[in-house]
Amino acid sequence: MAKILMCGNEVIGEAAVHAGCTFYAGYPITPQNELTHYMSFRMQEAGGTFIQAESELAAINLVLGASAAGARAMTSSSSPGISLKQEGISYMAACQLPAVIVNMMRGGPGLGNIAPSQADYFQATRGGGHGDYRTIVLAPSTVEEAWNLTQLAFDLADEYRNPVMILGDGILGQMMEPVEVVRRHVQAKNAVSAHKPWALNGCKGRKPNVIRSLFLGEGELEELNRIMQMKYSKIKSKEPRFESLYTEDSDLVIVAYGTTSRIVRSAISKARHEHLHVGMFRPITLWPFPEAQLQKLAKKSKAFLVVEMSAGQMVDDVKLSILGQRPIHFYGRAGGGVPTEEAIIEVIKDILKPKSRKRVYA
Amino acid sequence: MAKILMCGNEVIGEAAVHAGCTFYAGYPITPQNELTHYMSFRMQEAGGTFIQAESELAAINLVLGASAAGARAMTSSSSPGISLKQEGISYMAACQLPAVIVNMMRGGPGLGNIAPSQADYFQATRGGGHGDYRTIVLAPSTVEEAWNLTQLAFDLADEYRNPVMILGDGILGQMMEPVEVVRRHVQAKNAVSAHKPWALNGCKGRKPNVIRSLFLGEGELEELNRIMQMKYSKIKSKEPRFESLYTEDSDLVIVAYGTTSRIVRSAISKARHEHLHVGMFRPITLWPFPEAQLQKLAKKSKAFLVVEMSAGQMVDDVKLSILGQRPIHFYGRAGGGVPTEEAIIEVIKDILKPKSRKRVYA
Amino acid sequence: MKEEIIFAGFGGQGIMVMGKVLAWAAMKEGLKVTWMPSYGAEVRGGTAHSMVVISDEMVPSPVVTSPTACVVMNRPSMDRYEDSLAPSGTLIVNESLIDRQPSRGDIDVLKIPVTKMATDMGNTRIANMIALGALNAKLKLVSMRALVDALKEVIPPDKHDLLPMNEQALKEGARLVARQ
Amino acid sequence: MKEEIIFAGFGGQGIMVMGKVLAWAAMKEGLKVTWMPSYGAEVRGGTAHSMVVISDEMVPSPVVTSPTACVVMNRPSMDRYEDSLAPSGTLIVNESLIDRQPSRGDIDVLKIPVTKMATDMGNTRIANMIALGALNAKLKLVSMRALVDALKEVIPPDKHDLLPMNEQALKEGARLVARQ
Amino acid sequence: MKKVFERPASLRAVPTHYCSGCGHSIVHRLICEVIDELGIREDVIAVCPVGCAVIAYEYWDFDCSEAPHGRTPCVATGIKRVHPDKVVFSYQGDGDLAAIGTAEIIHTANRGENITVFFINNGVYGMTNGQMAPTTLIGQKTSTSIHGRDITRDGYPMKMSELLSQLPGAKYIERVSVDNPANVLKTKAAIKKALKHQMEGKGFSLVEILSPCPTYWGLSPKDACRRIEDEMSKVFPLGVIKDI
Amino acid sequence: MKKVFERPASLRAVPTHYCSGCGHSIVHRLICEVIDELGIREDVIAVCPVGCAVIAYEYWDFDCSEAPHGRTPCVATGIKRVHPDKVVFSYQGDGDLAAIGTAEIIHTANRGENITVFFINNGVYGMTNGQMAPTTLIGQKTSTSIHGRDITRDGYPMKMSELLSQLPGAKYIERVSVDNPANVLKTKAAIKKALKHQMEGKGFSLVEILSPCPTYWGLSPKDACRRIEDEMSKVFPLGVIKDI
Amino acid sequence: MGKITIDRNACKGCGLCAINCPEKLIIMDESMNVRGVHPAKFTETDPEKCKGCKMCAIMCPEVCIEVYR
Amino acid sequence: MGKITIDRNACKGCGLCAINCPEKLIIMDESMNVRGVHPAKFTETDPEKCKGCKMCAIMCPEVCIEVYR
Ligand SMILES: Cc1ncc(C[n+]2csc(CCOP(=O)(O)OP(=O)(O)O)c2C)c(N)n1
Ligand SMILES: Cc1ncc(C[n+]2csc(CCOP(=O)(O)OP(=O)(O)O)c2C)c(N)n1
Ligand code: SF4
Ligand code: SF4
Ligand code: SF4
Ligand code: SF4
Ligand code: SF4
Ligand code: SF4
Ligand SMILES: [Mg+2]
Ligand SMILES: [Mg+2]
Repeated sequence: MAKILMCGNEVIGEAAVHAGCTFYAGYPITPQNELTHYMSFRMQEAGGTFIQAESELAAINLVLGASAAGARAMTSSSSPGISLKQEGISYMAACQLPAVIVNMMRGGPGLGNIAPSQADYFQATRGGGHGDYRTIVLAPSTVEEAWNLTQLAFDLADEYRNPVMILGDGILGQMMEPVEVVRRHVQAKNAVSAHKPWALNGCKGRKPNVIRSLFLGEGELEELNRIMQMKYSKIKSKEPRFESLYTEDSDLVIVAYGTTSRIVRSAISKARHEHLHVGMFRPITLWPFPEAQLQKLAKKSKAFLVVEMSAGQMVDDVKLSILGQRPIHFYGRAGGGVPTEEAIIEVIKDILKPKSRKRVYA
Repeated sequence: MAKILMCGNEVIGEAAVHAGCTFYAGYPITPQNELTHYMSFRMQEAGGTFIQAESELAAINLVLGASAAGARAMTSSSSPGISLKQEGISYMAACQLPAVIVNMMRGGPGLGNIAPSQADYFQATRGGGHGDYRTIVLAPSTVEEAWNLTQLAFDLADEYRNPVMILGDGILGQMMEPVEVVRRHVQAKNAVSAHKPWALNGCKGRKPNVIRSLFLGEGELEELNRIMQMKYSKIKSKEPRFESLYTEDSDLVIVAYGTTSRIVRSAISKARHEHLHVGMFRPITLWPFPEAQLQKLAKKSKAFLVVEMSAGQMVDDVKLSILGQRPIHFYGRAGGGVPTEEAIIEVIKDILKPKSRKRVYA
Repeated sequence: MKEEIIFAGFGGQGIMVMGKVLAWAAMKEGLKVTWMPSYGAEVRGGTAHSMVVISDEMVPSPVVTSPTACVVMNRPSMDRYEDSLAPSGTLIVNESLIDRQPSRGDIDVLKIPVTKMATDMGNTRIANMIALGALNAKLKLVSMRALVDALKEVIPPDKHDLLPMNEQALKEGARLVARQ
Repeated sequence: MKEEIIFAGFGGQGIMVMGKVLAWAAMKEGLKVTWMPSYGAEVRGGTAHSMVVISDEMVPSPVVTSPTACVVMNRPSMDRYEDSLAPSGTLIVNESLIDRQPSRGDIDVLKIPVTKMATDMGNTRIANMIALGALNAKLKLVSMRALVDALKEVIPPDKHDLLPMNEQALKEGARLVARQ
Repeated sequence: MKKVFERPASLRAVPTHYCSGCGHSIVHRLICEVIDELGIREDVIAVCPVGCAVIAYEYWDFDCSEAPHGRTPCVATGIKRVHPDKVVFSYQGDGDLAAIGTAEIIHTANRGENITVFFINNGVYGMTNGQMAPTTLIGQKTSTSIHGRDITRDGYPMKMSELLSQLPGAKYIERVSVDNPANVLKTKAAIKKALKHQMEGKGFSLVEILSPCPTYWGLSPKDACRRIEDEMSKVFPLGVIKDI
Repeated sequence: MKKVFERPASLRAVPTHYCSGCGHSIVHRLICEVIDELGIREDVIAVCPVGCAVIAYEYWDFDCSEAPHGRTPCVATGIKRVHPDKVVFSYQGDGDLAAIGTAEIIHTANRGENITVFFINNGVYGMTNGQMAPTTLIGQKTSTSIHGRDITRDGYPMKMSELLSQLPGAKYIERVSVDNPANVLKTKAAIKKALKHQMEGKGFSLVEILSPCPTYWGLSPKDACRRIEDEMSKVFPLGVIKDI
Repeated sequence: MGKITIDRNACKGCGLCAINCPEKLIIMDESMNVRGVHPAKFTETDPEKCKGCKMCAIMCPEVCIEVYR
Repeated sequence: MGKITIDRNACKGCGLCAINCPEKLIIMDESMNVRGVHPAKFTETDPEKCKGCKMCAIMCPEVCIEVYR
């Protein structure tokens, strides 16, 4: 297959089709519109359902219904719209329903702007909704990775019966990059897999199924939570994904994900030319955060630097991994600012050669 | 003033009136209904506005409008309803609008149940909505404290022009306890204070005011975020509140808030009778978390135990405060379970006298 | 001193009021107290209960799981709460509506036909106060005066014509215990 | 090798297409490439731009803040991007619509009346391809063959009758540079 | 003698949690009677609301889903689009449908989704202790309108069926009640008609049922039924509102 | 000669961000003309929508608030209840009012809030690149209906003014358009009537304005105006819908 | 000619059967059932009047009435 | 008797003034303004035909027309 040039939003849509997604509901919002546009015709071509919902609330609950019915289902939005989906996400997690939710983050808070941002990290990784639940969060850094992680997202969602979030930003969504895409042209009309015995499709030959999250009986909800926490423990041990770059011989390890990691990667390659021993640890799953894997690096490297397009959110997870063993620095830009290579290199120098200048990042 | 017996929900309502709240909008949900009921007549008596909104979304945005107009305004709900308010809260934070939001948490996730819970801690302290914002979070543990903290909430909201959340649960809300309440009977019709020069009340004699969170100009949104982060730094240094109990001579410090802290307090008093050196650190502000104050205790005590009605959320903040200096144990019940004194005492013993039994809490 | 009491029965039997009157009375006597309504499992119907904790120290949790005393006004309440009663706890049983005998031997049981007594006194609704009067006399929690004062706080002003009848019921309950 | 190029002009001038054709061509020649449309400040109207980064290493950010080359198709674009151009960068100016002279002295300026040329060739819409042809020739980015191939990918099949004209425009642009 | 009336097979033989004289129970039974008569128990998927009927799945012996409060028709739509051959209905209270779920029911009807909605109008929020609903009558006392619903503060009782009938996507809408045997039988007929309508692929159908909530009307079951006849059906007239 | 037409004082002399021929700009000006004529600039508080008109506050020289998408009437209500003596209006697109904000506009109207709503119906989501709106015409091509709006999938164009007019709380509702000078003048008259209506305390008023979006209709401004006359106003007839 | 049976302990005592029986054959029992309510009771005096018309059962929210004819 | 002025550089060239002038006194200029559009231009040939009827200004979205009479 030859590569083609495609933007991240559309690639996610095509990857979803490829993964057997037969239901998409969404409400327009920049910078994820290309995905909604794409699905508006592609779902029909693929024999699935596209609904332009009246709101994000409607969209997530349409997806809840489709998922309850056994379909692979997806919705997408950007920051403010994702905030509106929080109740629905909490319900889906509690009902143990799979689904893929795409958040192409934009500058916030409030209406903010449509520039790239990573300030919904807390919301995505800690559960912006109510109650003790988590969503698996995948953070692609290239269009090609978006192709792969979207398919993975559907598999993980089904495997764990839990919503999975793809977290990107306007750069990932709108940028075109070469990618090898396999277009599948026909999908099964109803992709209710035999291996979803819990799904609702009429109780022929079995006891009725119930999809619910209300548990009023003494201890019942505690039991659901126990089951969910066990699942989450399993995910935490099995599913952390990350990429390391030069972490073997680095005095300073930069932790960055998604779009930011691209810029960090390039800054590092320049810094290495200047003989600065700096490497990168790139979490691919933001939840589960690759805590143990990062923890290991605390032995080797002298310091850590977290670079985010936010006021500092992932920095909590890095601190929780390193637990005071090494200094952790932070450099971020909030509200849609994109860190430049130059600025990152400067920070690297400040940390590794503190004589040259004295600034504190924390 | 003699004490009277009143439930937490109603006390919060009366305290709001006392603090000059003239606008309340809410949508019913257990276990906070007594507050909505109370405000439905009390606001009118006090010359303010009560609106039973068509939804939680409507409620938070009615409050946004009232706050933009300069009024002291409040809304209340419980977990699922608070999830629905996340977009609005993010907007209010970004627009720098004061307001008081009450969350009487219930068992989750999803519809869950109406039993007490503390599983919305992440949502409340990290911003369940999108973007880099925080809400001040106050956690009363008694009805009397609810009376005081509600009034404080309005003051802090105005001082910092930021939403403040009161975080309780069904026990705090529905329990009656003795409290000294001063009923003020008349309120100014329109409580638009002269000291809110940003408020919307017609541009007579001044330039028009605009309440907004959209900033499209190059760097503008970054500047808003800078201002907000400066504000948050100030709050972090000035506003942490907490209570210590026997922390001076404790081998083990239990960290607990709200309802849970009551049970812990009692467990501690029993444990001390058995000569167990155990104390309590009770955060009253959950954000800003009294990190520095807790950090100090790391020198004195050998271990920490976090007790929460959740699968472990505040434990992150405790870890971020102690940063690996001491072992941190966790005991929690999720999904509406309330820890018992006996269970807590058992855990205390397990930690302080590990020979007796070997269980791990982490 | 710490008493953890559950009042239970049908909605309509004045279960909430029973607890509130006791709680107000205890507060007036300077004790620490909490009152808590039903919560949790029930949706609609079924039994209602209210929980009162009275103590000379701050009350940790108003949620009572192992009560020191229990007033059961109907059969389902008895079925539900008998087992949870703490050893040597007190069980006040509304004999009029509960046909079965308590099964535990390690508790103190007081059976009173409160519904019948109330009907005889002219108003079924005051059965709750008879039971409360009895409970209070049995456990010597607060003074009768405090209870009677508390009635005024709990019963809404527009129903204060019912105060004398409720007071009478409290006293009737107390008398019954005294006679035993 | 790394080129960061901004194409800018009015909506309707084919600004997005210009970038996409170059990006496709670069990809076909095995280079790493990103294309990125306008984002950020604009709501409606104003100038549109697209950004292409071509490199032999993985492209860090597709957002170009300091371009190595810039094609400005109208006056507001020139006003906006001239200053951001990297030192000794290349500026392709649509002379037909831009009356002012570039103010910087440290850059390489190429002025071409692409709109007029396109009109002369029979279709104002191909002005973008003339400019692209010139840019490519000037910077020696990709082969003409790759550009022509790329056209087929970017122009939707139902408009493939326009391919020859676009190809001609690319070549015309290239020729112009060669002549200089 | 032959048994001429018994519990429908698809209604489980368990006691309900509903208050004495609550209309929900009657409607639950009617739905099951119709499902049995149509022989579609194995083809039905129901979506239960957040409201007093939240645990209807405890009583109904067929596939059911919960839905977040008010989003009931979205969940039903999601299911129906995945299984167009199944019979999907949502069951919603007036808080669920006419307050928090206003947008959802309107757009579901407008898209002409081929689902059926059973709308239980009892004029209060039963589950959360009897607050005012959009359908509460003027002057009616509830826990958030202790002096009675006041139009200047609280607005007017909303006639959702009439409103929805304006949408071309809505095909069959009827208002019925369960206050006496004749009306109960009409309710059953309407339920049957609506489900058949769906099975014939005719599009969105809704049956609004005026239903007593003795508890939060503060009335005996008998008086609650009388109130439906005397007051409620004056504001919400019974009958077919749309049928095309 | 005397100047007989100039920019109204409350419309700032700055270029707008609107596309060439966009109806938003015309309506902005008309609102300002009316405000100037009524002399209420210092008493007006406007609530701007999320939509192409999101930064209307850059143009309007009076107090303004933003509102989350669709919650515009809630924010306006909050303001009005605090300042009943001010003139408060919300300005909303069809995505804002007829999609995400359906519940809010209906309940605001139903409560009879004494505010005014200017509803810009351009049949698409302008700001987010021209997707289908609830008001998109059947067959109309948009970025999410590239083969044209299909009623079986997407439902029907929603007539919000007609729907809202069913609610007793709504007092004055009129549909106008800005496709030719006569209609522009009628629009101005409707805007004035609505604001006066509010100032007289008469309750909820709404003016729906059919407004060209040449960009996402893929038409020249001239043809866009023609389309309003030829197609749009056939589906959305002009005129007073309610006035009591 | 008809008859009914009432599940005494399932009955919630709403009385809707009683008021809707055209023959007034259902009364509310003086004694309480396990739920603590006065359940409906089929007449003992003139059961033969029952027409098996089902009106009682149709109204019963708790489905505690079975009708024979 | 009237006349109009057009703010040439504010004009977005929509042409709504031109099509709505009853006297057809407005044409679109051949040359572009700073915005790169062909702006509206008041007739130079027969300005006296202008009645000052304001139709042009009423339609102008950009408020770039002033009318005198
Ligand atoms: C998001 C959310 N808001 C509020 C609630 C609380 N709640 C539960 S049921 C209900 C209303 C019930 O009223 P209705 O829909 O009329 O049903 P009924 O109980 O009267 O049958 C409310 C507000 C909730 N569970 N979730
Ligand atoms: C919660 C939320 N959802 C979606 C969006 C994205 N969005 C911005 S404007 C808009 C719709 C605009 O359409 P309309 O209301 O018709 O206004 P127009 O631009 O056409 O005037 C949308 C969906 C948003 N900002 N917030
Ligand atoms: S509260 Fe009302 S609606 Fe709910 S079960 Fe009781 S009677 Fe029925
Ligand atoms: S996109 Fe449409 S509505 Fe938005 S400014 Fe352009 S023409 Fe106006
Ligand atoms: S079947 Fe008819 S006659 Fe017989 S008891 Fe029932 S209602 Fe009365
Ligand atoms: S209708 Fe049913 S529940 Fe009601 S009294 Fe009669 S038998 Fe009992
Ligand atoms: S004022 Fe009237 S006649 Fe004069 S240019 Fe304008 S439209 Fe034409
Ligand atoms: S109407 Fe205004 S903007 Fe449009 S062409 Fe005429 S002067 Fe220019
Ligand atoms: Mg209801
Ligand atoms: Mg629109």
